[in-house]
Amino acid sequence: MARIAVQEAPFDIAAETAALTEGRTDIGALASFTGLCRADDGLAAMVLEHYPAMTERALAKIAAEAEARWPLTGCTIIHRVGRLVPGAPIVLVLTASSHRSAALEACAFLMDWLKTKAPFWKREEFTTGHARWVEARHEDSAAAQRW
Amino acid sequence: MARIAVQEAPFDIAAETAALTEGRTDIGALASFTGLCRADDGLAAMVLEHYPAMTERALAKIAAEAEARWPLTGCTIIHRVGRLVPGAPIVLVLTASSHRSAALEACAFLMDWLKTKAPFWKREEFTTGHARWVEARHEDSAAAQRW
Amino acid sequence: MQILYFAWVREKIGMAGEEIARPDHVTDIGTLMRHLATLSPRHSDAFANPMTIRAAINQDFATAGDAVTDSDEVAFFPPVTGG
Amino acid sequence: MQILYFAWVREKIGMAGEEIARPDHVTDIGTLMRHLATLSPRHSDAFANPMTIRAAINQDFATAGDAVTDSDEVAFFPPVTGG
Repeated sequence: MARIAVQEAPFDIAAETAALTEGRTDIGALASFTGLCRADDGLAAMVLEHYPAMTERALAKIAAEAEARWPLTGCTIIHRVGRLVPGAPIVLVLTASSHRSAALEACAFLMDWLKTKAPFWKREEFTTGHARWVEARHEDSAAAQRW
Repeated sequence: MARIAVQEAPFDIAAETAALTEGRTDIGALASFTGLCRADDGLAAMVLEHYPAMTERALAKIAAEAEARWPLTGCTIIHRVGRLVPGAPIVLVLTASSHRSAALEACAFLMDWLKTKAPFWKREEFTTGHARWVEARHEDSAAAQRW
Repeated sequence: MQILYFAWVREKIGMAGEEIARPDHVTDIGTLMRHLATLSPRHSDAFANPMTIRAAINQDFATAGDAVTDSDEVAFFPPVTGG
Repeated sequence: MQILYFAWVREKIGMAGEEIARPDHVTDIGTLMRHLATLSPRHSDAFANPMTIRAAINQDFATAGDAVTDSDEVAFFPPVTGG
């Protein structure tokens, strides 16, 4: 059963990691991915909108798919929403397994599917005052389809 | 320039992550892998031997290879040696990049090469008193050769 | 039926959602989008290029042929960009 | 020349390393392994199956044909199992 959270607050990787591994001696591999807000091209902030009634459900489905494909002992997805400044963490994916290939592949899979199958939208605000909605990238669809 | 450490002491993932990202706003992706000691088949402890004069040099070469293949903004490899009990972390690999595929692929690559190209040897001690040297696995060679 | 809008679809239409009466000929996502496009100039602008819009029925992603009923919550939004 | 042993190679030989005088015919890793195997029954046992042993010259991995000289540090060990 995966841990899923959608929140404005930052997340604590150390605490999330401890929650997955505490008291267990059957975990040989722990993979993580953290997505951060970059200051590209004068970006002042990124605003993350989502579809509250759908978001956690969509993330849970993606996590369940990973758990069906790889022998995971645990899995965590935390996605922030709201206004995030450059350097701020946006998303955290953690996977635990007895073996490294399962943890690493499931972590990459979760990020690829999350990018294309979870209802989040990013709006970029620039230091110039200009703002724009981020467009979906073809590479992200291609990455999601390889699984 | 990668951070490389070979040590008996545990490592602090949060501090290592902070060291890679602190004060930067050009990092969009941070991937990590932690290898832990499992309590398989009555394992009491694992003793990690290494070739001190060679180890850090071998790890630095592996890290340099990753930095040549992917556009990383930073990379950390910490490998513990000595006696480790089930549940203890053994190895940490961290990769930072502006994009997620570079961070995730480099992290998987570093683990695959580290398993086959760094001078560490694991000896398993069992609760029965029996001990044995871990044998190299064919899957690890195959995984290292895919890159 | 309950309609929700997100991201630039929401901005173009100027509201986060609305309750609409479903005409009889509106039976799937495709016909619903064409109907919504007739409601106002802002709706018309938002739905001008249906290929750029994605949909969900009751919080599950849906495609143009998927059936809709009066009791459904239907959402329209651009392709997602989270992660 | 300086020879080092690790893991079960070290255990079988009963020491972590030794200084040896290199005979003239010992010019590469392969001939060095065959020479070391003659030094004692424990050496003979450790080097019984050269296919299971890996080597490094001056802290770089080496193969059977790689040349060795008097000033080299040569290490023998099983395939690595870290990570």
